Amino acid sequence: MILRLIERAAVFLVSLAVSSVLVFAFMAVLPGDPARVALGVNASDQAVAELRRQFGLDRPLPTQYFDWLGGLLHGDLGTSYVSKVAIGPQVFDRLQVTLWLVVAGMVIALVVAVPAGTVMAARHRKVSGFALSAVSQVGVAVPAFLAGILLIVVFAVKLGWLPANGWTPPAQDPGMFLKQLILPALSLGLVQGAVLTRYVRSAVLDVLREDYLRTARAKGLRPFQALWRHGLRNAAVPVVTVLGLQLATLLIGAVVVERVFVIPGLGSLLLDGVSNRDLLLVQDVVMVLVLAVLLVNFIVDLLYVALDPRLRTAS
Amino acid sequence: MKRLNPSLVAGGVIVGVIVLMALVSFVWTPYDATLVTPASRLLKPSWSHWFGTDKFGRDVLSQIMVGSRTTLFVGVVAVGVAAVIGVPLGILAAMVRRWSSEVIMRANDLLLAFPALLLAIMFGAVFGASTLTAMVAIGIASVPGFARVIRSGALQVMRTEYVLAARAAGRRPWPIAVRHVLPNVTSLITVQASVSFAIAVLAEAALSFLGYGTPPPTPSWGRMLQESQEFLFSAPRLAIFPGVAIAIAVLGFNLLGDGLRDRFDPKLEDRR
Amino acid sequence: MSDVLTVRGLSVKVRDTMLVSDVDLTVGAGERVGLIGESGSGKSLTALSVLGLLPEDVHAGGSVRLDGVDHELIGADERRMSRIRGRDIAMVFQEPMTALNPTMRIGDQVAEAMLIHKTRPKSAADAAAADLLELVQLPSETRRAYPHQLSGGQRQRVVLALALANDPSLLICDEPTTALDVTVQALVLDLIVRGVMDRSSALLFITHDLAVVATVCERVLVMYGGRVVESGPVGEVFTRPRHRYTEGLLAASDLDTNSRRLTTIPGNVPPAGKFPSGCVFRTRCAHATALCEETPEWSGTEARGFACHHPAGVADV
Amino acid sequence: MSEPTAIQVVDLVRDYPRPRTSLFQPAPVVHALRGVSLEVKQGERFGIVGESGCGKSTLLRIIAALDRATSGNVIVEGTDITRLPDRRLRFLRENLQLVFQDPMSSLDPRMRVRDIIAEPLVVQGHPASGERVRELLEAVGLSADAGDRYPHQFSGGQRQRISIARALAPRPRILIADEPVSALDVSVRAQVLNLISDLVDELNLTLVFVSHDLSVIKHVCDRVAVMNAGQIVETGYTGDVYAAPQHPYTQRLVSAIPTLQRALSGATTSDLLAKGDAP
Amino acid sequence: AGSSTSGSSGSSPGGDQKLSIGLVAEPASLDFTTTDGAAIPQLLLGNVYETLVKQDDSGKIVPSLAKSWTVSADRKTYTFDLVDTAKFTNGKPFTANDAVFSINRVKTAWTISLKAAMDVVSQAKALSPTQLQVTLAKPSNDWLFRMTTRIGAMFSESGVSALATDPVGTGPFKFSKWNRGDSIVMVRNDDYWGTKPFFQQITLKYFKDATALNNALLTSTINVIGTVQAPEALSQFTSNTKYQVIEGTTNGEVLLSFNNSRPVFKDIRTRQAIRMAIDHKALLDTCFAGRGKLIGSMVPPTDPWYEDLTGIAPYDLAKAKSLLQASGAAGKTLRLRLPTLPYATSCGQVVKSMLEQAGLKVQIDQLEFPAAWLTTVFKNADYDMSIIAHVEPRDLGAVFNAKYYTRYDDPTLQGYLAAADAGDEAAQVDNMKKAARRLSEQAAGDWLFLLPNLVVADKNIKGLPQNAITESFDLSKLAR
Ligand SMILES: Nc1ncnc2c1ncn2[C@@H]1O[C@H](COP(=O)(O)OP(=O)(O)OP(=O)(O)O)[C@@H](O)[C@H]1O
Ligand SMILES: Nc1ncnc2c1ncn2[C@@H]1O[C@H](COP(=O)(O)OP(=O)(O)OP(=O)(O)O)[C@@H](O)[C@H]1O
Ligand SMILES: [Mg+2]
Ligand SMILES: [Mg+2]
Ligand code: NI
Repeated sequence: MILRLIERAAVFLVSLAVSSVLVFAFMAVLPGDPARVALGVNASDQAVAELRRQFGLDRPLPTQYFDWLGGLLHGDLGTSYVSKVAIGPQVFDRLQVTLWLVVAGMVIALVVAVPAGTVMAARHRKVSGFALSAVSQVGVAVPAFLAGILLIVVFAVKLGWLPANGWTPPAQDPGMFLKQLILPALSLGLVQGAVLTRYVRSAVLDVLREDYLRTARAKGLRPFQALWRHGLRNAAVPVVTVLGLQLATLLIGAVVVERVFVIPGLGSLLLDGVSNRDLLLVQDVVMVLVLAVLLVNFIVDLLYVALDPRLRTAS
Repeated sequence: MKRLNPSLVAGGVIVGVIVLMALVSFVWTPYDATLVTPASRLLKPSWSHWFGTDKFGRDVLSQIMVGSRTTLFVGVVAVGVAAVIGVPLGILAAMVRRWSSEVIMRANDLLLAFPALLLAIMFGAVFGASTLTAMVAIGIASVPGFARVIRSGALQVMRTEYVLAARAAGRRPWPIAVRHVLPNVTSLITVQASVSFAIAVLAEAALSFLGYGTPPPTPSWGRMLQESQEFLFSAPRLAIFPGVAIAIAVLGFNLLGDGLRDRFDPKLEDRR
Repeated sequence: MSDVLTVRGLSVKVRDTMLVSDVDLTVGAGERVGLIGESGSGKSLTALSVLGLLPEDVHAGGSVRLDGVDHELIGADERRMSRIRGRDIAMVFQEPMTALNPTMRIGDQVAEAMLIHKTRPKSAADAAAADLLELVQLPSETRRAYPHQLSGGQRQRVVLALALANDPSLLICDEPTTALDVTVQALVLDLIVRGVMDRSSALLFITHDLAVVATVCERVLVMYGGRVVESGPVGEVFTRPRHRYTEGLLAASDLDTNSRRLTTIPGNVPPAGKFPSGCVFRTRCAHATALCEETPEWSGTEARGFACHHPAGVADV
Repeated sequence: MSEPTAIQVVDLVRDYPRPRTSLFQPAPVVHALRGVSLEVKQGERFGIVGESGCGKSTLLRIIAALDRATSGNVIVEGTDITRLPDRRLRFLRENLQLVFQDPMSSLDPRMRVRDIIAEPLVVQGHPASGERVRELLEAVGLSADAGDRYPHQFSGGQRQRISIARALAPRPRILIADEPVSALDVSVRAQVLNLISDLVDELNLTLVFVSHDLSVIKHVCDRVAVMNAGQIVETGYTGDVYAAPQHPYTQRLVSAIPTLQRALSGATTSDLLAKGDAP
Repeated sequence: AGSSTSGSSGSSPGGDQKLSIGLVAEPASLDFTTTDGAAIPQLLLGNVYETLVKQDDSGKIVPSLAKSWTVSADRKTYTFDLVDTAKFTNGKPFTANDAVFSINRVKTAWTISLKAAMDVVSQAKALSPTQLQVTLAKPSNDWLFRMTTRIGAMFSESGVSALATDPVGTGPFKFSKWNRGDSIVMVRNDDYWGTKPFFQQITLKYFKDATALNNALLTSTINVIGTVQAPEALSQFTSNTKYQVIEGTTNGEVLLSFNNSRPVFKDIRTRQAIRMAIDHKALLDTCFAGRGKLIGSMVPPTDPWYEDLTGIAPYDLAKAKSLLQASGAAGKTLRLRLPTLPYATSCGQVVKSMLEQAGLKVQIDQLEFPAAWLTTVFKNADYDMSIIAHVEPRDLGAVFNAKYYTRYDDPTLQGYLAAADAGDEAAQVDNMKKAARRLSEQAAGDWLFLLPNLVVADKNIKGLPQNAITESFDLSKLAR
């Protein structure tokens, strides 16, 4: 088990290293000169060259890469070419915002998906199961931003129950924070929940077909009891995988919802960075996203071990 | 003994209608989908314009019809890219030695760290926003899914006795991959393809919304939805038609995928 | 001697396909009854109908009564059935590798059988589980193990322990040793027989292996195409078979013939729903005549009888 | 006994690596074969019996050059194939063919029966005439139109016939059968065993027949090797081994086999357990 | 936002009242000396930084930090009398030395292209702490005008160390807090030398999405929409008595630019045909909901030399067709490379459709704005046509010259412009009129329309600007 841990950790670190090279290389080929964008329309060529020197863009690429990497390792994400402020704190702030959103969305998704998926699977031949299934199919088909727009129209503009957009940090005004969190979290959570429901359903269906569930019922457990005591933990393994992948896509997928609800998250920072050609910022944000995704994968790997004793003993 | 599978039928019908719509739009649409006619802007649905017109006076129905081409194009490119890279990769990973397979799958997993939208935005920035670049990006992001599914399918095939028999008959690895492995993972490919198709359609809509998707004046459901935003209160139908079209298309491909999966699922098949 | 299990006119259908028809079956207290037949003959469905665990879509009709239970088992609701399952009727399935929950410790799975029916208090259940595992000759560490750490034979013994936990009045075993090696099979069979004899439980033993059924059981029913074609004491049925199918089966399994060629039953077992009308065996029977297009009546008693128009053992030239 | 040797196996060892459990110790191995030696004469019917996991299939795979030995040698008709590269195995592919256990997974479900049977011919560059395929189908007792159908349209026994037809296609001299009847029903088992027997006689084949069922081996084979945990513990004429097993393992094996005769004469389950040794 | 009863700063006009304004483009930095774009001066000019002179609502140049000024007879020397009560927010008083420092710093430390307007200054010196003298190398009417824009902003010598994050000026507001990606908070400068603003705190919230901006006002998250981006959605406010809608003019000429260095555009008939093929009224109706003003040249109505020139190239499809036939451009494909801006995307589609009816083929490319568009169209002039609003004031001369992306090389035009810059006021007006007319007649580009100044606010907000003709969004006059 320790070995598995070490192996996973090694894979994690190597992936991280390779990603950093990929990200850096990608940024290096991005057209559009950050210096020119920063200087604007009709800046002179000397001024641009001067600024490139200031940013260190005139150095050979490997030097730039290792400087950047060295900074990252010390937690120094550098200074933005455009806004000239330190990138680290900004990324950290935005990441927090996105994490709130994603985690809240994920919680909603789970709260929706686990019971709904289970019922759908257990009753998949019954009308109730079929109806739920149809609802979830439609849910999967709705883009998150469309759900967001609809929620705004109904709950904010027409009913006036909740704010249409905006963001308040929880420390500043917890009440406002919650109010503003509800709609975006719902629009992420309901759509993701619908997707997750399908996976929960198929995982539970698989489990329902397992022999050990028949054994459990032969012992005298009723179908739902058997599912609860013997099925869910086994069904959790494939669901956790999907959850990990979803969390990863949500980190960036939230950008659309951030746009609809005017939330200053990591995704909008990335979009701004791209359009301002704030290359270093973009590079840092992408790296942070990749780190987050890899971290989630790593945690999912560890969760498997917790869930499935077969992975625990090597023999 | 094969029962009619409702998902498969519903999915097939929806997808069929979309394909038909796209084909018809090549030869006929009620109006020229890109012709701006200021005189007839923002008309309500009527006999002459079934779905009404948009702010440019363009016929919404015609745009939806032509837009279905974009939707199919999007899916075909994304799924094509994903399948062309992912399928051989998956089969390769199943056939090579253990450590090389490990390396392939790790590299594949690494790609998972770059979600579709992120790749699309980055590609859009490098190569300019266009449907093609966006979809190549979505396709690349769908490679890991394909490779994983195909690999596990191919591994199962490689363990079967008919592969052993083929080897005993003297077949070399590559012919085995082509003659035995590939045909036996086609069901997996179809299922994965229709699911990826749905994902690509959604991604195109999201990208169009962010301004990284299909550029004008090519009609696209995603962009129609985005353009309709300022009319959300004055002419909500402009959002409803493309919104519903996207949802139905995604639904269709998802249903098709589900139906195909049920049909090919060996666990369900054993009650012949 | 009272009958523990009484099955009358049992039929099993999936949609419009008849899978099992008109099965009568009784098992007396302490009696060991075998059910044999080739793959697809409906043995498992018969057993599952008794337990009420048929797969979705598959429905049973007829009557199943259990001694000490005042209601019909067919069509009883889940609540009532779950009280009977595991306490009055226990079952051991064919596939030991998948019959246990992979994420739960062995000891807990065995103890659970008692906790569900509250036949032991929680404090005593663990100790009882240990005793049961000892009974099936597993070392005491097994309690803390997970299923994947055990071999197939060991797992099947765990399943047996679990089935015996509440001293059921009827134990059903569905091909419990088909997946096991002969040496392991010998041990498991012995444990089953000793388990039911110690508890004077009735045993319904399903297998397709004639020799096994002859070793384990006192009485045997032969199934073919979803019907019981012959029944009687083991010694009688296997020495003087009356139904032509039983006869053919005995001949085909006799590997001790001196000639290289074995006697065979021509043709294949048809798939479910494709059996001929009338005598289900007539398409493969050398003695079949036009008469066989009518369903043969049961001849003899329930304890010893057969359903064939041209039975073996009488002048049949 | 002056028949030439068809297959000779000398001190064959096969270790499979397992995933590492510790960074500091070498990866553990499964010893699937621990020094197996045997000799099969031409025209002989040779049985190998042993319980699940004892290494029977591994041994067959190495003999058929579908797997590589860790050490030891396999000599088929005088040629040491142990270290021959794949492309030099053509003679082996033509002379030695296999029949597998699982009638479900041994035929490619996406191929027509005709193509399945013709596959060895096509691969080995023989003209795969419809004539030959029909001939083979007939030889295994299937009608000629069976060639147009797909494997799932056949029953287990029929599929096993197709498997046999495929194995016979290149006119091999050695037929290796890995538990060909274990998955079949008794009545069908008899048909397939008869077929194999007939074909071996007719075509003068050398047969290597693997089974976990000693009764089947006893019926089919002249000589038998008893395997246990990667080793051969006893070899001899089947009648002798069955009647008077020498090795304790063989003794246990023989006594554990339930038979009708013994049962009808009153044997109980406890008689199946060989006295005196714990499992 | 609402008034509170706590009277902590009761002496100030509006107590501690707060206001929230929704805007579109968030600045990337607070330093407009090195970062281009309209967002920073919109926020800071006039609010945090002040200039010596400024434009009033009608476009006239009026005193600000300079109480008065005189111009020498040769029109080369300007003498400014400065106010003596102004103070920077870092506590330093504003003196003529600061003015000299600020003017010289434009030439030395600024990097944005607009700094070129200061090149004409040959010397700036402090005659006394309250008197400043600036000497120009040649007479220039434009220079004084440019002093009302960002390059005229007055900095403190000791306040330029962190321009990007900590601006120091003499204005009525102080920069307080920046929640990046969301909003910027300004607070009243209670030491301001002039009339103190009403609001104690004004938050500028930035919305990338026009619909979100509207929703924010509808749900009272903000009180004012500074610039309406989705004119179609205005109806929901005009029909609601809770809101006021202000419609005025700006300096933003939406220009359909031609790359005049391309062979097809060398022929004046092609250019004229394009202008005539476009039905400007219909275009404005379709892509900007009819809001905005039709102009026939590069001059907004608020400039003194404005004339209605829309009659020079009236919509005439038949004539356009025949002109295109004559010039041989008919059937050719032109690349219309649009920046990813909502109005450009909208209008581009209309332009394409109209030009195709006249017999041209138009291929639309979208280029990400700003980065890709700036490089491709603006810097490399790799385009045939493009659409962008030129929002700088009095930018006729800057836009139409051979070095600019329009590649419009016209000595006659340059002659008019030079004369206008050097002459007296009357000569300036006269020559500028000639220049504007020349542009229109030569069809150097097509002016699709003038962006309107569209402001929506809660009914009770006062002091909102009718026209947006300066670079700044003046917060100091706002009141409730
Ligand atoms: N859920 C089901 N739906 C349709 N047919 C079924 C279903 N379950 C079983 N059958 C069919 O019913 C017939 C009897 O099945 P059953 O499992 O009782 O056979 P069996 O005698 O136990 O065979 P085996 O020896 O293979 O276990 C078979 O032909 C089988 O295909
Ligand atoms: N590719 C492999 N990798 C690792 N271990 C293997 C591999 N193939 C076989 N083994 C192991 O080698 C041992 C012998 O396997 P083999 O398949 O030869 O047994 P067998 O006698 O044919 O069993 P069965 O009767 O179940 O077919 C087993 O313990 C098996 O787990
Ligand atoms: Mg069964
Ligand atoms: Mg084997
Ligand atoms: Ni008969």
